[in-house]
Amino acid sequence: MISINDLSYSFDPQRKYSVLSELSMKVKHGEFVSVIGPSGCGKSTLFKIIAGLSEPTNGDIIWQEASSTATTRLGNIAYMPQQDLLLPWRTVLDNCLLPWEVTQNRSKAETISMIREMLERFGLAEVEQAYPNELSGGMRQRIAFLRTLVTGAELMLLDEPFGALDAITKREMHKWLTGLWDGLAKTVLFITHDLEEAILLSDRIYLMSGSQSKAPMQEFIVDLPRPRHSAMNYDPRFLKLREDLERRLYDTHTS
Amino acid sequence: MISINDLSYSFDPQRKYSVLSELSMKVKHGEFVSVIGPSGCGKSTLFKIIAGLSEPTNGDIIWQEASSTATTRLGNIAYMPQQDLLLPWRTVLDNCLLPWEVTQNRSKAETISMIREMLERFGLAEVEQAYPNELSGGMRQRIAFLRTLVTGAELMLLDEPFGALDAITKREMHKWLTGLWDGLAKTVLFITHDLEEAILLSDRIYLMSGSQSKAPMQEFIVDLPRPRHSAMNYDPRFLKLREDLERRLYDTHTS
Amino acid sequence: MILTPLKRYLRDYGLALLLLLFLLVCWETVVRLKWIPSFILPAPTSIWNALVENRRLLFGQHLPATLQEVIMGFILSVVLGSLLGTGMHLSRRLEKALYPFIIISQTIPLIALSPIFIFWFGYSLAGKVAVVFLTAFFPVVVGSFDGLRKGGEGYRELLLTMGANRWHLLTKIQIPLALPSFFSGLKLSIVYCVIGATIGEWLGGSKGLGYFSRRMAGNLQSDEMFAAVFLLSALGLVLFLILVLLEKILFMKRGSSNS
Amino acid sequence: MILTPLKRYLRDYGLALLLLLFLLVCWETVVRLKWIPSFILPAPTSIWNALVENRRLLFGQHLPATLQEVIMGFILSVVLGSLLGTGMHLSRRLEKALYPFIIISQTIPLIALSPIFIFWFGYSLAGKVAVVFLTAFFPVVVGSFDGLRKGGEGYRELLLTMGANRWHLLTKIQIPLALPSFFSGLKLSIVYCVIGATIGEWLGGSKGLGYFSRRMAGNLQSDEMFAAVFLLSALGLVLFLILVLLEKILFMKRGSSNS
Amino acid sequence: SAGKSKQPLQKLTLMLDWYPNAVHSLFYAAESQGFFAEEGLDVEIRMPADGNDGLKLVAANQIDLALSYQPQVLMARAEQIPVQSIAAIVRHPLNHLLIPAEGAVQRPKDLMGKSIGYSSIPLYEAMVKTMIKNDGGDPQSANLIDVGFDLIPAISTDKVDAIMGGFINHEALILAKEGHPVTSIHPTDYGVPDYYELVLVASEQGLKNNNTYLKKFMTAITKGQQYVQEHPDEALSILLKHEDATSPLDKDIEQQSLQILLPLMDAGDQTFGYQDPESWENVHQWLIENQLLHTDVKTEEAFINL
Ligand SMILES: Nc1ncnc2c1ncn2[C@@H]1O[C@H](COP(=O)(O)OP(=O)(O)OP(=O)(O)O)[C@@H](O)[C@H]1O
Ligand SMILES: Nc1ncnc2c1ncn2[C@@H]1O[C@H](COP(=O)(O)OP(=O)(O)OP(=O)(O)O)[C@@H](O)[C@H]1O
Ligand SMILES: [Mg+2]
Ligand SMILES: [Mg+2]
Repeated sequence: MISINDLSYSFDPQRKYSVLSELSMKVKHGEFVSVIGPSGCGKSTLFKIIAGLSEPTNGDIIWQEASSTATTRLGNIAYMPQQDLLLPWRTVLDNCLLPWEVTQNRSKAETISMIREMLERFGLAEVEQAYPNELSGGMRQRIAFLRTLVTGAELMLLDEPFGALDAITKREMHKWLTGLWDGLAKTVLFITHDLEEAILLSDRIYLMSGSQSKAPMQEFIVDLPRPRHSAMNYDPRFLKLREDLERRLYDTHTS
Repeated sequence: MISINDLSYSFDPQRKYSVLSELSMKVKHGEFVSVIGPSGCGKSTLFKIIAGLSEPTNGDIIWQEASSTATTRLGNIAYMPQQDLLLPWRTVLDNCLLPWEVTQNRSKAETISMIREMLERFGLAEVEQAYPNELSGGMRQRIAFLRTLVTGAELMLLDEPFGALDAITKREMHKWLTGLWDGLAKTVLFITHDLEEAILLSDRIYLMSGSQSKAPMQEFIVDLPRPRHSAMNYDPRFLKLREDLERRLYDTHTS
Repeated sequence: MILTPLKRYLRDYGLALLLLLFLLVCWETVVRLKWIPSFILPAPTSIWNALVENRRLLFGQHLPATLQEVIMGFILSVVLGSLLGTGMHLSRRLEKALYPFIIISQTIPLIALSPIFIFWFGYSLAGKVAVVFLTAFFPVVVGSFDGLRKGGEGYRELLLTMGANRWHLLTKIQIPLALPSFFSGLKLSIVYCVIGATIGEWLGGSKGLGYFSRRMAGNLQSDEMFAAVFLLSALGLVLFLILVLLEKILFMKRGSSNS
Repeated sequence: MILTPLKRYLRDYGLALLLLLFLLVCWETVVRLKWIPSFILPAPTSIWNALVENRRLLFGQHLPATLQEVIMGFILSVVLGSLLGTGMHLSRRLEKALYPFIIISQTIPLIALSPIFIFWFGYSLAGKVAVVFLTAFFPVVVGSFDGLRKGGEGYRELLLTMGANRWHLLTKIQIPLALPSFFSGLKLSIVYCVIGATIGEWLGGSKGLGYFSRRMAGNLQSDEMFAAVFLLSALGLVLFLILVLLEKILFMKRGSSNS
Repeated sequence: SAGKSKQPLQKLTLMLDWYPNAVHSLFYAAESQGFFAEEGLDVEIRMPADGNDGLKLVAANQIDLALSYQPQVLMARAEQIPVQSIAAIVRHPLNHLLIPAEGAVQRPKDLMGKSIGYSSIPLYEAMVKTMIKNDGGDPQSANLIDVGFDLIPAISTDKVDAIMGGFINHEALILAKEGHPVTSIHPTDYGVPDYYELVLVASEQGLKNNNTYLKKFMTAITKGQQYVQEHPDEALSILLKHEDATSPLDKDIEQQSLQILLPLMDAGDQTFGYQDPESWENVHQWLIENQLLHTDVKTEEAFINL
């Protein structure tokens, strides 16, 4: 689906200090891959680059079997930003309609009924006509997630989509997301700080180190059988994996 | 410290639909109390009321041994909102100086050196002169947290202060916060979705149900010895508590 | 229940009315006591009398003429002004190329240009509308241009990832963000339209409140002149209030930004 | 390295310069071919000649006089205008009480009031500054008033929990949020100051570019008149550019809002 | 050449009818030749913003003297503006009907169905109508357009067929110079009474309080006018030099203008500035006929020969 080779990125034009340096990773079609790493290590920046919002300073991104530039990717990859970025002057429904307004890839009625269905599923049916400032943080986040789904793109970049949700609501969303992912041919790249979430959902997890000296990306394979469900939390294999992952994370952070 | 009796609140002036209804809770001086509950159940609304930003529709808040109105509390309780609300036109340092500018309760030099020290501690020394839009989500959150500390108020309301932090950074912050809380006579009221975090830090946990029919607030006592540390995660008592809490939460949600 | 809105109005406008009354009384007194000669500043009562006496001429003939110029000039200002502002926002080159000319158009005293206007437009309505446009389009340009510049970087990027083109960005993000600033421009503009119409009528013509006021000035009939000036002010006020109302309706429907 | 900024300037202003040159050539041609009589619109070259011939008078006497009025009027407009805007923002009553008067002050044709001005201010500098103020303060009021109204509800609440009073809210949140809108007002205002000075000089006086242009207009000495008008425009342009620069410097230092 | 005087000079303010030009030479001559100083006067000369500013400001005692037009004084009095004319400076109309020299229009009657530009003053409208009517035409069929300040552009670009409000010593000369020669039709030939184009006015109050100074002023400007008559070239260069300091005048135009003006300012046997009661009465009658006076005016109160 997408493969990133030796990517570097620097915000400052003199390129003295790089946020990302010589980073490589690969996501196969239909895979669910999580990215975890310390705060400020460049996860969101990486997503922005993949989405095509910034051109990397160095390196190559192979997308749809060819070397690609930011412009070719921009608009073809669904991106859920870390801040919800709901338009404050639009109701929930109109916010969700935004991707459709841009792409017009379906009939409007169809899109609305699809959105209504999802709102129902996410427990947000009642707030369809509310404005974002009348919503709680978690509600906003779910709507931003919903909006990302409406784009219908095959590759989805989700930047901490469930960070502001309580355990139970989050579980609902996980169920829904895995269902979606199983049913449709979606590829998901997922940033999270919740290790259990990462293990529960992912095929593979990338650990970003955030420091220049160490290997910038480490791969961690989650070899749990699918379908998975949240009760697995207390499964010893799951706990083992979690402990492993935590150690790996801790190692990259300190040593 | 503060005790809330039969508090109700409704956004809509006809008071048809209440967000909070007949809710009671109590926080003692020097306690660390967490509030957990499903997304949209009214946690942030409760905090806003306690902070004095909204007047409850019904009920009484006893503060400093007397029945109080919103105006008496406003300005005397530190509040960290769920969105970071950093002023985009101010550097990190200037954002942190904001509470001082309002209260002027110390010398400026003293405040700055205190902020610098905390920035260092939080791994943010380098971004002192950066603007908020140049920071990652987790960095912004830490700065909003720091800014809340600068107010110096005795009672602190923290609305998901570490929600956007990775496990390791979060652990650092926990260490720091418990240290602060042990050393100084601070009282903390804490919203989180991370059950482990709640157990690790709290003396007591309130579970908010979010539905009108059930008891709106349930108390959950965390009888783990202090000092606590993050390695406790795998301690069987800890795991037991967590499982308990999760069940309680699940029960209030479904039954 | 019936009293509440009345009370609110009284609270809001009570001070305004009191101030107005107080000023009118002062004014009347000052003139009556001959501290200011009435031929320089006539008393409010004389102005009112002149207004009533000339009501048919004023309301029947001159007010409609001026109103027409104002409305046409305003529409032109809004349309061309926002097009200019948007164009300048979209192209840095256009901005650099046009801004100087726009500013020049504002610093040239219209009276100096009046012969050119007469040369081009004669004494037609078009000439007057052109003068109104020249007096009133600048705030619309600045309002829309400055409004469109307003950040919204995050929203922009989000839309780009959805495959938005320039047009989408403009209509979905930038225009909604620009609206408050645009409305500031409109409010200034409508007020300037009134003065623009007055100037336009001075440059030549045979009707309109500006024409009437000048004619009465030439005839040394201050009462009548001030009656026309009063109507001009009232016109400006009413048009301004209509815009404010429109603004309120528009922004009431919108959820307000939280930050 | 040295070429880059030059190139940038050429890219940005190249079109403007070309357009200017093109227009000048057209203009010159049209006049030379007598499609427009030169006493209505003189050729650029004649204007330039008139400018050079009268340079001592224009630069030595009239320009400084006008500049002084403009600067003083602008300062007054900014100070009083922003005070009015802020006051109206802070008190709904004050808003309702003052807005009508402010609008009326904008719709009254100043020329019609010339005797009153002379009656009150005589031929002093004060009278001219008052006219400049009257022409130019309105955009400042609207800019600051509309700017201060801008949301920022979240920030406001945050500051309130820190114990902020009204003054803190105003200085720490509302003024920073209002700055872009305020600057839109200032940019309009400075341009109107120039035209205000011209009007002020018409109402009475014996120097300044407005005075000079009027005198020359009466005499149909169009070359000289347009030379003065040219200087007025140049003045407006320069002052406007200074403000734009100031705005840029101010907002460059500020991190821009993300949403 | 200032006159020696022990007493401090009395300040007087004079507001012109328009910007300084040849017609005002007498004032500048009186000043530069020291005639004012000899009379113990210090005269400050002002320009108006608008045609009637002078009348109003004199009446309000903001200034001492103003130049205005004879009919305007009567109209002012009808509006309870207490001004009085104290001298006739230009004794005949300068304001003629101007028509393109070689056009279809040759006489007022030809203006039926045509458009005529006039400069904002209803008085001029009345003059045109009187002329058309007197010439046997129907004044209602003429289309009168207020062209404000822009008389010259209006006629030179053929937007109107004639203008009223242009002076023979100014607009007519400029039009000729710019290649648009015009014929001037004297209003008195077509039923408009011969009137004083320019009169000097003071307020009733001023006449009471400052009578002696006003007389002295008259003495000084009489000398000034005499000087202008005897030394027109010098007088003109005094004016031009004065004006060069702020806004230079066109020398040719002013020279021709002065030549036209001098005979029209000459009072003949009478002293300079003398006003004939009959002239005032004629103008009064004509104004009444044309409904330009809204209240009754006593002619004898409108002027005074000092
Ligand atoms: N616009 C910018 N200009 C300069 N530096 C920036 C900018 N945006 C981000 N950075 C820096 O780049 C680094 C990585 O930021 P990024 O947002 O990618 O982190 P992240 O991994 O998403 O962290 P978090 O988990 O806290 O969201 C940070 O150190 C941040 O300070
Ligand atoms: N300004 C408002 N107007 C109307 N309703 C509001 C407003 N703010 C919040 N609400 C509603 O109040 C309820 C509680 O919101 P609140 O923000 O307190 O939830 P929360 O418990 O903090 O949730 P989360 O965990 O998602 O942040 C929600 O249903 C929300 O829709
Ligand atoms: Mg991030
Ligand atoms: Mg919340």
